[in-house]
Parts: sequence; structure tokens; C-alpha cells
Amino acid sequence: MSVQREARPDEANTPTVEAEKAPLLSVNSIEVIYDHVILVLKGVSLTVGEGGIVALLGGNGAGKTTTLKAISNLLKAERGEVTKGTIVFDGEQVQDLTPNDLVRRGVIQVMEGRHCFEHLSVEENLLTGAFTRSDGAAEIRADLERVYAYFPRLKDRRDAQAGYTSGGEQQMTAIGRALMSRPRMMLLDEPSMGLAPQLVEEIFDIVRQLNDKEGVSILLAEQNTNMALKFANFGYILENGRVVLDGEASALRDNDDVKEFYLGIGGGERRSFREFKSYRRRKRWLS
Amino acid sequence: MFYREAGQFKTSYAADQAIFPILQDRLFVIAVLAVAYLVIPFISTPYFLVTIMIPSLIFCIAALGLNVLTGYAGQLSLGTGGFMAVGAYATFKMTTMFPELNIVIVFLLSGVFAAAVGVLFGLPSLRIKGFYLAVATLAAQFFLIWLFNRVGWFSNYDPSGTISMPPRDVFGIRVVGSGAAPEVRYLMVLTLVVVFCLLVKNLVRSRMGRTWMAVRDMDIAAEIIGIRLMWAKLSAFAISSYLCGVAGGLYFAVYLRTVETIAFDVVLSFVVLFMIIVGGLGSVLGSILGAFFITAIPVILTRAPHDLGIPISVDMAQHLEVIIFGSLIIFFLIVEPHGLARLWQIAKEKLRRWPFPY
Amino acid sequence: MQVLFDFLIGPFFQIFEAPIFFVEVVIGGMAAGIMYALVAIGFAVIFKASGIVNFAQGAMVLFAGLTLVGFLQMGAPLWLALIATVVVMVALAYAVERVVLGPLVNQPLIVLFMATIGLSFVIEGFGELAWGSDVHRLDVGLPRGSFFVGDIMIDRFHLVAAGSAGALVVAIVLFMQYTKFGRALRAVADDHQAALSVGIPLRMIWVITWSIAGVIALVAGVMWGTQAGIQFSLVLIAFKALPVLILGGFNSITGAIVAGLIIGVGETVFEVYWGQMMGGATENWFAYVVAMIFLFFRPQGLFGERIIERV
Amino acid sequence: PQKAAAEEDAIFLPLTVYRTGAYAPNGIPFANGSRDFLQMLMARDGGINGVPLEFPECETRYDTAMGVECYERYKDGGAKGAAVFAPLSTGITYAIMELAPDDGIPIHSMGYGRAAASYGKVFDWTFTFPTTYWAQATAFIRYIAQEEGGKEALEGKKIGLIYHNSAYGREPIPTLERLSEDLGFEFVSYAVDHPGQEQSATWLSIRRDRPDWLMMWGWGVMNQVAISEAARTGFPMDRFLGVWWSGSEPDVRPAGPDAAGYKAGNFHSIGTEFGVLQDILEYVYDGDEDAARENNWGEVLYNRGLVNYIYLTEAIRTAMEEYGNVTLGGEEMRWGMENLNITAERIAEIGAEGLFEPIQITCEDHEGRGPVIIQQWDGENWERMTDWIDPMHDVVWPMYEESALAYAEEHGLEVRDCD
Amino acid sequence: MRAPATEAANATETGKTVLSAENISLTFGGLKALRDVSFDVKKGEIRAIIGPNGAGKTSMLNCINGFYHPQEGTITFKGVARRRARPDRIARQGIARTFQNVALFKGMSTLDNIMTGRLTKMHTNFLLQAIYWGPNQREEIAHREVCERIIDFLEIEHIRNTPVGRLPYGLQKRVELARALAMEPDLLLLDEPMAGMNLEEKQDMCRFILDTNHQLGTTIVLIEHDMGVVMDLSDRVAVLDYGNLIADGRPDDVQSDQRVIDAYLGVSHQ
Ligand SMILES: Nc1ncnc2c1ncn2[C@@H]1O[C@H](COP(=O)(O)OP(=O)(O)OP(=O)(O)O)[C@@H](O)[C@H]1O
Ligand SMILES: Nc1ncnc2c1ncn2[C@@H]1O[C@H](COP(=O)(O)OP(=O)(O)OP(=O)(O)O)[C@@H](O)[C@H]1O
Ligand SMILES: [Mg+2]
Ligand SMILES: [Mg+2]
Repeated sequence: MSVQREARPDEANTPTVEAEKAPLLSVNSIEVIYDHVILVLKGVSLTVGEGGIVALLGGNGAGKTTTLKAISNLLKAERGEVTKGTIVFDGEQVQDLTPNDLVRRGVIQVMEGRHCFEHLSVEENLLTGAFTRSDGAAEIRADLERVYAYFPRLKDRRDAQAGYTSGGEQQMTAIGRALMSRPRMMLLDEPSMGLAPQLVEEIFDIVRQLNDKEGVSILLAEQNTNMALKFANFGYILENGRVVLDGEASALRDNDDVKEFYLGIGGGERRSFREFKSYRRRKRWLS
Repeated sequence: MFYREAGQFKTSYAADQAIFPILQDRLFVIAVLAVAYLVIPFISTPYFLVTIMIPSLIFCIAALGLNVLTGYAGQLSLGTGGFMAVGAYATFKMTTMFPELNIVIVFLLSGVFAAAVGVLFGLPSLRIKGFYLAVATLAAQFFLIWLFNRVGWFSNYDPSGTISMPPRDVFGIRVVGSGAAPEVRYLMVLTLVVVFCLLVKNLVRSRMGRTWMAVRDMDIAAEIIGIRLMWAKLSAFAISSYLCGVAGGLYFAVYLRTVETIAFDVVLSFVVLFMIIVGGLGSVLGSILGAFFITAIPVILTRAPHDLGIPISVDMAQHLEVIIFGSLIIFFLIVEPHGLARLWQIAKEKLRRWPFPY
Repeated sequence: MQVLFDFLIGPFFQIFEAPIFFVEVVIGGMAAGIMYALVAIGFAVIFKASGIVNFAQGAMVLFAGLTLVGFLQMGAPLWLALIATVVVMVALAYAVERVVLGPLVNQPLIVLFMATIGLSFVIEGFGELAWGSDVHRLDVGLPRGSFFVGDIMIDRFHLVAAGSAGALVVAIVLFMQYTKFGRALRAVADDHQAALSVGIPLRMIWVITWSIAGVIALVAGVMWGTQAGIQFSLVLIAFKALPVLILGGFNSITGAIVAGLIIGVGETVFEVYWGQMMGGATENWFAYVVAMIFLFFRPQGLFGERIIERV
Repeated sequence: PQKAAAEEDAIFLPLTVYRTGAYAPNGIPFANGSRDFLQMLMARDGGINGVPLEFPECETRYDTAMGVECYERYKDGGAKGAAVFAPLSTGITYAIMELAPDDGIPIHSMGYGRAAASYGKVFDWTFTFPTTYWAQATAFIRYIAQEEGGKEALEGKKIGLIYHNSAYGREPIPTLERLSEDLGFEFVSYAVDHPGQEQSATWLSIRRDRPDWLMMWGWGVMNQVAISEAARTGFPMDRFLGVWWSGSEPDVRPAGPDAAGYKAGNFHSIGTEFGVLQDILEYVYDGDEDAARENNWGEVLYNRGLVNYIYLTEAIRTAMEEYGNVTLGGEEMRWGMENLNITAERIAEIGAEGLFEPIQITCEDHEGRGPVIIQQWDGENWERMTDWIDPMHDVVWPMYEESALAYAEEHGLEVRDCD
Repeated sequence: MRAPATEAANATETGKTVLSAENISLTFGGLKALRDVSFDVKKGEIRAIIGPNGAGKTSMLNCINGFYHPQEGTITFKGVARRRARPDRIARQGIARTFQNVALFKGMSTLDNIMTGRLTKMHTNFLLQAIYWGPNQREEIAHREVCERIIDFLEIEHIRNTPVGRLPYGLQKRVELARALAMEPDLLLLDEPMAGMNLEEKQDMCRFILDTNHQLGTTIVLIEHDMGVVMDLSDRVAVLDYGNLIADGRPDDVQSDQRVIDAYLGVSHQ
């Protein structure tokens, strides 16, 4: 699987190229408020080009999940709303569409924390992903096999009730379920969370393959900065509901601040976790 | 800006843990109490006292009870009517068996019987959860009503099984039964409500309350941090039914003065449940707001056409009332699923930030 | 001693002495049970698809019945009245979704439950407002009267009830288990947000579910209405369906019918042989107490899905 | 509409009705009868002896708490407060009985409520005329005895009672138990819980016990289901007797022809031929009989509502003889009720000849010992089938007294001296 | 906070076994979640459990704190063997844990959540609680002080009164740790405490774990998928795969074990 990595040259997209061809998704300074009072996003803008992999990085509570939910229109269910700004997908404003419309247009989100349908079997979970499709049972069957090929473990557990599968299995189910909708764009919210290292790699590989072979664009919210920057070609860093830094993945990787705070290799080599004797003194771009 | 905590620093944990740590809240509560004690009894008509204030206050206690169980301990119950019936019949039996016993003590004691019954019917909660439990508690509701209907002893063998409250005095003042002034009844119930609110508020911010809330929010995790689920759930049932029992006693003795079992049928359970949901689950304030809201709205709606001079027939009015009442409930649930208490909180939040939107 | 004997042994003597009568009691119980099941299925469908205990099911039974009678009284032929009623029930489902469920997506279930109680008020009030509070006689030509098999009296009407309940159950189970919509329905019940995220249109699913429940309500309304006229009290049969529902497992359609039979037979036998000794009218609590005791051993009911407890 | 002119000095007669809820089918005709009669009085006579009447309706839904609210709302209405309350539900009667004496408002529970309230020495504010459940029970037994061929024939017979499991339904039980001891018949009872839609178990029990006669104290849907079940299980309909609240059109209509033969008690007569009903047709409906029928004109419960207010308006007239033609309050009304004496001539004058029997109320006797009839459903109409039957007053009066005195004891009431 | 790391490390070497699980087998229906697993935890050490997803790590913790009852095998804690005991009893014996999927009490504030950790240590009866003032208040304040120290320690002062449901994931995990610490356990079970955190936060978390271990002498069992963390923090590592214990030993040894690489780490890991 790791062979795949070389297949993708690092020079894929430069910012200028991004800007030139109309981006698939662009989020233009959106503001999000929860519960009518809690202002969470304070003007976030980002773009994802056709076929791009864009990473959304940032600490806890920075607003990554909120951003993704704003795009896929899942905020309403949490009493949140986009009060300012626009979201454009494929040349069309999408803030007022239902999630169903968005899935039909090819935007699907893999939610943070798995959210499998507990009482459905793994296979049924996957099949629900194909809800919006109408291209016939055979196609769906084939896609199911494709997902099983990506995640053999799921094939073993296909008849298990999803509620009783392990965390990793649930994560795979959730991603597989999203794949079943044949998306053009996937919003992945922390796909690596709670996965074994081997699996993390696998999942990122799969993500890249999807991107590569099937042209799925990807917006990826991740804590695992290391991994994310390795696979993405562009990145945004969120802090406190604002984008504080963006740039090409390679550029970000070389940024000193990013190194220090997100990669843990500030000032040279990776340090042991044991060595952080005193609590970190935070340096922030903003705030 | 009007409502600020800024500048009110706490220098001790004791001060931080006071019931109303914020000055404005304290003043507000004092004002409300002053109005309730010093203004309302003197300016309101007996009608207002008897049909709105007294039942609302009595329902405050019942709602408080159910809120302990459902709002704090997370055990959905539809047996409230049954537990209230236990309180009512206990009040009746005790006061007829021991006519000399101070009636307030009778009220307080009758809750104890309800608590015992509550614990018994709470036993299934050790295994059953959520709606299953809710439906199972209906067993209490139906069984108890049947029992009181059935066994003549409970109604002193009244041929129709109806119980009615004999007059009783406290310190020479007639507080219940024929001849009791609405003001006196009101003040007695008000005092009980204030006392119970205080006690329950204290309970829920102490160990007991945290135990309940932990069980409510995630019983598995609660067990794993060392909470004895059985004890936690049964204590919630006990205290909840105690309050419901007292409320039932008052409902019978102070409000209706005579009841047959149907007064405690399942509709009553739903009414109380409405109160805590519309008022706010897990909130003492919510219980109070909910009780007043749900008691007053139908009365207001029933009267509205008459008072406004709209000539519609009573049945039309009643149908409209039912529709409006139902819609109001849905409306409030949509506006704020966490109830009036949360609306109140949000309002305070807004005041705090005023004039800034966020 | 005598009391104990009367209570523990006596009834069995009675059963033994008059076995035919006992069979009739059992049949009577089953008939009652089927009638409960008809209402319980409506609850189960909505629960299965949204995790909501739809308290308004009773009101929907009344509303469906009233609407049907209303159309019949306006002179419509039966088939037209039935179709028109179904249309009204679908419209109701749509309205419910628009006004109540849509805005309450992702709220705690108890809030939704309460909303359905509010809804039941609205439907009740509206039904009575539109069609009046009188008792309406409903006769859609279901067979009445009884015949004898040996010495046992069997009511034709009950056979019809059993048949329609059975047909409903089979149809719904097939739909739930084997169609895309059925699967989506169950997914929605598990996790609203996740369902939204994979593009299941919650609103449409709910309209479908509530329409199905509306049709079931119509069937139940016809059955109950034929028995006792269409009138307000139909709202209250919800309380007869609830114990059936928990005994069978909230989300099990098959459970509803099996539990209906168990409870119907149980309460009838108990009332006839024991209840009279205790002063009668035991049916109301008997079902609940049985369900409660049973749940103690199997908290998810007979056929309910296992309650998943993990950390 | 007519009241506007003289609202100031109108006699205030709030009507507690239930036109909605589970019991509405029975509540509506009663309410219409009461309303139409009073409207007719206003239209025809402008009130009573020139004093107008004001009679707002208040919906109780047959619910005690709502009934109490109605009472509280209307007790001080009008110029001098409510003259009288007819709560129209046993539960509400019980509740208001505790309140009304404090407010000086008499209560009239006509054929419902607490039977023992007939004992005027204790219950000076409550009136039960013309008869009570207890009396009805004895009248039924007397009727059955008649049919069976004498009291002696009751020995060894089995008589059942199927009843609404509430204060109302349980009222006749002590009486029937007493009679079963006295007369030697076996008494069996079957409780049906509110609302009573499912009675298959009950009827299986009845099928097993095979009582010779069955009485019913039912209300609302319970009546309809019981009558259908009786027909279905083949119970001989002409041996099935309902109390007067189980004997109206809505009760038998759903069962339709199957219910033919079913009997019920009544304390007034049925039909539309009475002068007062014709007056209503003329003054309220302008002779439009269809409109009148639409409003239940002439139905059993309609007539009952009407009779109720004939009694009360007669009591008003009686009081006016004492106090003059003025607006009456509760105090005066109570006097009028306690001195009520409706003679046969007066009944004829009202245009109600044969509708009900003469009655006289005294300080001690608030019931008036009225007689009852038995009526029968022929599948389409109710037909009166017996003459007036007197209840066994020698049995019930001691029971009233005993029960009333016990109540007085418990509530520390004084027993009036009526002599 | 000054206890030298080396000392503590030495202590673990010599520490005696506080918990031992012998031949644990756990099945769900047909699925064998744990097969004959034995392992022990020594006093004062940080013991890691790793393994691929679904290997049975969480199940192991569940067995240890009594939420699952293994079909076979015994668990001995502080010398007392047990077979079936309710989780609350075990908590009272001194085992606390955090959960893989945050299991906080969502309706309560951070402070209240942490206070729930003290519940087993509070004793006033309900009447005193209802009256509040007096003994109950004194007790509340005493425990509040303990909790405030933990809040300080974990640097979550600013969210003291926030309902935990609104907190971002990482902070929730920290509150969970705080709640477990408030129980003052002898053995602390941490189930993926760092999942969903960024590096900075992981560093903090590591610091907290180490300090807990050193300062309070708490024995820790840790499940974690971040190999860096596991290798750096733990004294010994057990590796599970499909319910089998496939390796157990010092981090370096485990890391180079071919079976572990195949089953878990994957070829690409350094
Ligand atoms: N439903 C909600 N109501 C109120 N506030 C919320 C809600 N959901 C999130 N927030 C707040 O919004 C902020 C951003 O949260 P969000 O979940 O988007 O962060 P995140 O970057 O995804 O963090 P993490 O890495 O922990 O997932 C947080 O401070 C959180 O407290
Ligand atoms: N209560 C249960 N019922 C049925 N199966 C279960 C249950 N709990 C766990 N399992 C199964 O046991 C296996 C081990 O699960 P466990 O949660 O212990 O894995 P894990 O090692 O913690 O994995 P992860 O790293 O993904 O969290 C999984 O296949 C899971 O599906
Ligand atoms: Mg997030
Ligand atoms: Mg795990």
C-alpha cells in the first residue's frame, strides 16, 4: 500500500493553479453561531479544488467539525446556524440545501465519532450509504464489494450488529458507508481517531486512492497533523474559529510554528513525550 | 449590562456555592417572595387564588417531585398520578383516624407512604430503562387507582368510594375543609412550596443530586465510578414519590377537598410530566414555571372567549382550547426543548451581553 | 386458608370443570389481543423508524375513524371514502412532519414524546371540531354475528380483525427488512444525524412512516369503530396498546401481535377466573403488571432489539 | 341574545355542561335540553314572572377539576351570584357539595350525586329530587319482582350489576347488597374501568355466571360496548336493565337493531308531544322540526335536561312567592327548593302532563320520593313500557339517614332540626 | 511535582503485583473477544496495552473493572481474587478509568463531573444534604478543594462551570481524566486518552499521566494507538491481537517483535 504514496508527485497543486480553475468548494468567510449565542466560527474561508486533498488542522475546539458541518448542512440539527458568508459547491450556493441534496450532488461527510447505526448490521450500514443512488442493485453490489476490498475486516463482520463492533471497525464502517454514495467530495472528520497505526496508514492510503483513482476531492479535518500533511496538498490551520495559517502542505510542514506546535519537531529532532517536563508555554498566532 | 456578574468575585468556596451566588438573582428571589407573601394574598380575588394559585403551587411540589426522578435521575415515570393518590388517601386515612394530629404533619407524613410505594414501583428501574420504564410505571398508576377504588377501607367504606376532607384547624385557624379561607390555604401551600424548593435545591446541588445526574447522564459510567445504581435510583424514586405524595395530599385536601380515584388517573401523570418538560428538565425553577404555565394556560384559554366577549359556544371554545393548548406545547418545545427555565437563562445571558448581540 | 385455596387452586378447578368455556375465554382473549395489537403496530412502526413513542397514535385512530365516517355521511361510496381518508392521513403525516418533527430533529426523545402528546391534543381537538363529538355508527359491511365450532362460539368479526392484523404485520415486516426505505427507516431511528449525513432525507422518511402509521390507524379505527362506534374514547385505547408494545418490544412489529395475544389472553383469563374474586376491573392494570414483571427478566421485551450497552 | 336588556337583574343560572371529551355524546343532548328550555322561557315569557334569566354555559368535560373551576368562576356571577348549581356529574357534585354551603349556593343533583344528600337535616344545601340511584336500584328490584311474579319469586334468583368503576357506578351497590340479604336473591357485580371499551372478559364472566337479570350503571362508551356485547353474546336483552344514564339514544344507537329489547329506567317520560316541547319548537326553532331534531329535541337526555330546569324554574317561582318577583340569590333559591311543591295541576299548566310526576320537597326530604318508569328500545326508538313504579322508600330512607349521619359525624356538621 | 523520574522508575521495577488477570476468556455469542489472556500489573508502573482495532483491549479493561464478566479466568486485585463483582464495588476498591468514547455526564458542568469522582468519599445523609448548611457544606467544601487542586493540575480552570457537553473533544478527555483522578485510585485505567488530540495536547496529556504516576504513585494501565506515546511512557507493553496475547514485555522488545509489526504496527512504521 505504501507504494501508492510515490505514485503521487508532491507538486500536484500550487496555489495559483487552485485559484485559476474554479474551485470545487469554496467557503467564504462564514460565521457560525450555536444556540443563538455561542459564536464559534468567526469568518472562515477556504477552498478545495477539484481533485484536491485539503487538510483542516487545528487544536481542540478550533472549529474544524463545525466548519465541516456547516458545509454539509448538518448544523441545524445541533441548533447551530451559518449567520454570515456563503458556501459554494460546484458553482452553486449550497447553504440552503438539505443534506440529502448535498449528498445527491456528491458531498458526503464522515462524521466525527463514527456514528454508525447501532442496530443495523455492518452490511446494512454500508447499504444505507447508497440511499441516494438509483443506479440499480448490481452497481451497488459491486460497490459493496469494492468497500469490502478496501476493508477486509468489514467483510468478516458484515453480519455483526454495528453497535457491537470495535471502535476501528466502526470507523471503517463509517468511511465505507460514505463511499457507497459515490461521492465527488468527502468531508472526513478525524478519520484516524482511535485507529491502530497500521490502519491509519491504510485509511489514508485508501483516501488517497479514492482521490487518485476516482477523483474524489477531500477535505480532511485532522489532529494527526503529521499524517494529514503527508497526504494533503494544501492545508489550513484553524485557531479559535479563524484561519490563522494556510498554505501548501509542504510549506506548512516546513513552517517553524507548525513544526513546533503540530509536529513536535520544533528545533530539530522529535523529542520523547517524557521530556516535556514543564507544561508548554503556548505561543499563538492570534489571540 | 443590566445583569452582570463581573466584579462579583468570590473569595471562598462557601460563597461560590451559595444557592444564588449572584446578587441580582438574590434580589430577584427576595422580590418574588415578597410579592407572593405580601401582595398576592391581599390583592387577588378568591377565584384567582383558588383556581390558579393554589393548584399551581400544589403542582409545583408534584412537578418538583417528578423532576427529581425524571429531570435529575433520568428515570422517566408516568406513575405520578398513582403516587399522588397514595398521598391523598394517606392524608384522608390519617386525618380521619387521628383527627387531633396537626394537618401539616399529616401532609408531611402522607408523603412517607407515597415514598414507600414509590420505592416498590421503582424496583423495575433497576433493569428497565427509558420508555420501557415509563410504560412500566403506568402499572403503578393503574394498579394503585384500582386498589383505592377496590378496597373500601381506604375511603372509610364510603358507598361511592369518594373521600372528602373534614375541616381542620392549625393554631385555631381553619386551614382545610369547609370554611377555610382561600388566603389561608394559599399561604399554607406557598410556605410548603418554598420549603420544598429550598430543600430540593439543596439536595440536587449536593452529593445526592450529583449521584442522580450521573445516573441520568450515563448510568454505566456512573456505576464504574462507584455509584450504586440501585441506591441512586431507588432514592430518587423515594424522594420523588414523597413529594408527589405530599402534593397529592394537598391536591385532595386543599384544592379539591373531595376526590374520587379518577381525579388521579393517568391524565394527571401526563399533566405533571408536561409541567417539567415545558418548564425544564432538571431545574427547580423549571418545575415552578412549568407548573404555573400548564395550570394557568387552560384556565386562561377557557376564559378568554368569555372575557373578551367573543361569542362562541362552549364546545367550540373547548375544542379550540385543546388545539391551542396542544399547539402551545409543541411551540414551546420547538422554541426551547430545554424548557422555560432555559429560556430564562438565555434571556439572562442576553442581558449580560447587552447591548452586544453575542 | 380458604382464601388461599380460592385463589390458588379454585380457578384451576373451574377451568377443569368447564373446559369448553375456558376455550371460549382464551378465544375471547385472543380477539381482544388482536384489537390491541392493531393499535400497537402503529406505535411500533413509528418507533422503529424514529425512536419516538408516538402518543398521538390513539388520536390518529380517532381521527381516521371520524374522517371515514365523515366522508361516508357526506354520501361517498365506501371505496372513495377509504381512499379519501388515506389521503387525509397522508396529509396529516406531512403536516406533522412540517410542523412538529422537522423542527425537533435531533432533540432528546422525551421532548419528541411530549410533542406527540401535544400533537394528540391538536388532532383530538381538530377531529372533534370538524366532525363533532357525537358517537358515530360505523358500518363498512364487515361481517357480524357468530357461528359455532362444536360448542365454541366464534365471532366472524374477530376473524376479520385477526386477518387484517396478520396481513398488516407481514406487509410491514417485509417492507422494513427488505427494502431500501425500510433500512433507511431503521437507520433514522438509530441516529438522526448520521442518517442525515448519508443523505437520508429525514423528512421524507418521516412522512412515509407517519403515513403508514396513519393507514394502520385507519384499519384500527374501522375495527374499533365497528365494535363500539367512532367516538372520543378511541383516543384512550392507546393505553391498552402500550403494555402490548413494551411486552413485545417497542420496535418489533411481530412482537406487537404476539404480545397482543399474550396480553389479551392473560388479562381475560385472569379477569374471568381471578378478577371476579378481587372485585373485577383488573384488566387495566393486569397487562401493565405482567409487562413490568416480564421486562424485569428481559428488559427489551419479547422481540425487541437488544439494548446496546457499551463503554 | 335576549338577556342583554335586563342583564343587571337577571337570575343567574350557570349551566355546567360537557359537550366535549369522552362523555360528550351523552352530555350534548342534556345540555341542549336545558338551554332550549330556558331560551324558550325567555322568548315566551321574558323570564320568570318578568324577571329575566341569565344562563351561561360552562364546559366541564365531565372532569372534576374543571367543574370546580366552573363553579369558582360563576359562583359570584350575575347580580346576586349563582342561584343554583346543577353540576351534572357525580364527581363534580361531590366536590361542589363541600364548597357551596360556604358560599350559600344550593346544589341540585338530579338523579345523580350523593344519594344520602336526600337527607335534608344534614345536607341542607343539596337537593336530589326527584330520585336517587339507591331508589332506582330498589325500583329495579321491584320491577324484576313484578316480572318474576312477586317478591318471593326473587328467592334464589341471580341478579347482576355491571357498573362503571367510579363513585357514580358504585352508588347502588350497598342498596343492592342490602336487598339481596332481605329478599334472598344472589347479587353479583362486574366492575368496568373507565372508559370501558374492552369488556370481553366481563361478558365472558357474565356468560359463565348466567345471571337472571342484569342491571347496568354505565356511562359513555361503556354503555355502547356493553349493549353491543350483550347482543353479541346472546344475553336476553329484555332482562338487561340500565339506569337512566344508560338509557338514551347514543347508548343504543351504535348497536342499532341488535339492541332491541334493552330496557332502562327513567324518572321522566319520553317523547315530544308535551306542551313544553312544542313551545320550544315554536319559540326556539320557529317550528323547524329538523333543526330541533338536529339539537336532539325529544331525545331522552334532552327531555332530562329540560325537566331539570323545569324543576329549578318551579323552585324559582316558589321562592318568588316568598320573596317577591326579584332577582334571586342562592339563599332565596334554597328556600324555594326546600318548599317546592309541584302539583299535578301545576304540571298540566306548564305543559308537562305525564312528563314527570308531582313532587314535594321538605326540610327533611330533599329527594321528594319520586317514582320511575321503565322504557324499552325497540331498535329504533325508546318506548315507555311501564307505569310509574315507586321505589322502596322504606328501605332507602334509613340508609340515607345512616350514611348522612356518618358524614355529619366525620365532618363535624350539625344536624338540623326540621320540626 | 518534584519526584525524580528515575526513582519512580526504579520503584516500578521492584513493585509488587497489584493486579493480575489469569487466563481470561471472554466471548460474545460466537465471537471470542479474549482468549486465555493472562497479564499482570505491578505497583507504580505504567502498563500499556496495544493491538489492532477489535483486538479486545477495551474488553480487557471492561473485565478488569467488572463491566464485563469473563467466562473463564480470575482477576486478582490487591490480593483479592474475584469472579463476578459489580463495577461500583470495584471502583470502591480503588480502580478508576476513562473511556474510549467519552463517558462524561453531559448534563453537568466540569466541576460537577469531577465532583462525582468524590461521591464514594462523601457521607452526609440526605436530610443533612437537604438542609445543606452545616456538616454538608463543610464536606462539600472539603471535597471541592480536592477537585480544585485537580482542576489546577490539569489546567482546566477556565472551563470549570461549562457544561461538558459543549466542550471540545480534547478537553472532554481531560475532564474525564480529572474525574478519574478525583477518585484517588490505586489503579487507573486509561482507554485511548489521547485519541483525537493534536500533538500539543498529547504532550500535555503525557505530562499529566506521568505526573499522576510519579507524584501520586498511581499505577496506570494505558491503551493507546499513538506508538510514540506508548513507547515513551510505558514501562511494559502487552500486545493483543484477535483476543490473543501475542507479546508482552519492555517497549523496545515489543516494538521489534515481528509478530507485533505484522499484526499491528505495519511495515511502514519506523
Ligand atoms: N452544539 C454545540 N453547542 C454549543 N457549542 C458547540 C456545539 N458544538 C460545538 N460547540 C463549540 O464550538 C467550538 C468548536 O467546536 P468543534 O467541534 O467545531 O471543534 P473541533 O475543531 O472539531 O475540535 P475537536 O478537535 O475537539 O473535534 C467548541 O468550542 C465547542 O465548544
Ligand atoms: N458487548 C459486546 N457484545 C458483542 N461484541 C462485543 C462487545 N464488546 C466488544 N465486542 C467485540 O469484541 C471485539 C473486541 O472489542 P474491543 O472493544 O475490546 O476492541 P478494542 O481492542 O478496544 O478495539 P479498538 O482499538 O478499535 O477500540 C470486537 O470485535 C467487538 O466487536
Ligand atoms: Mg471535531
Ligand atoms: Mg477499544
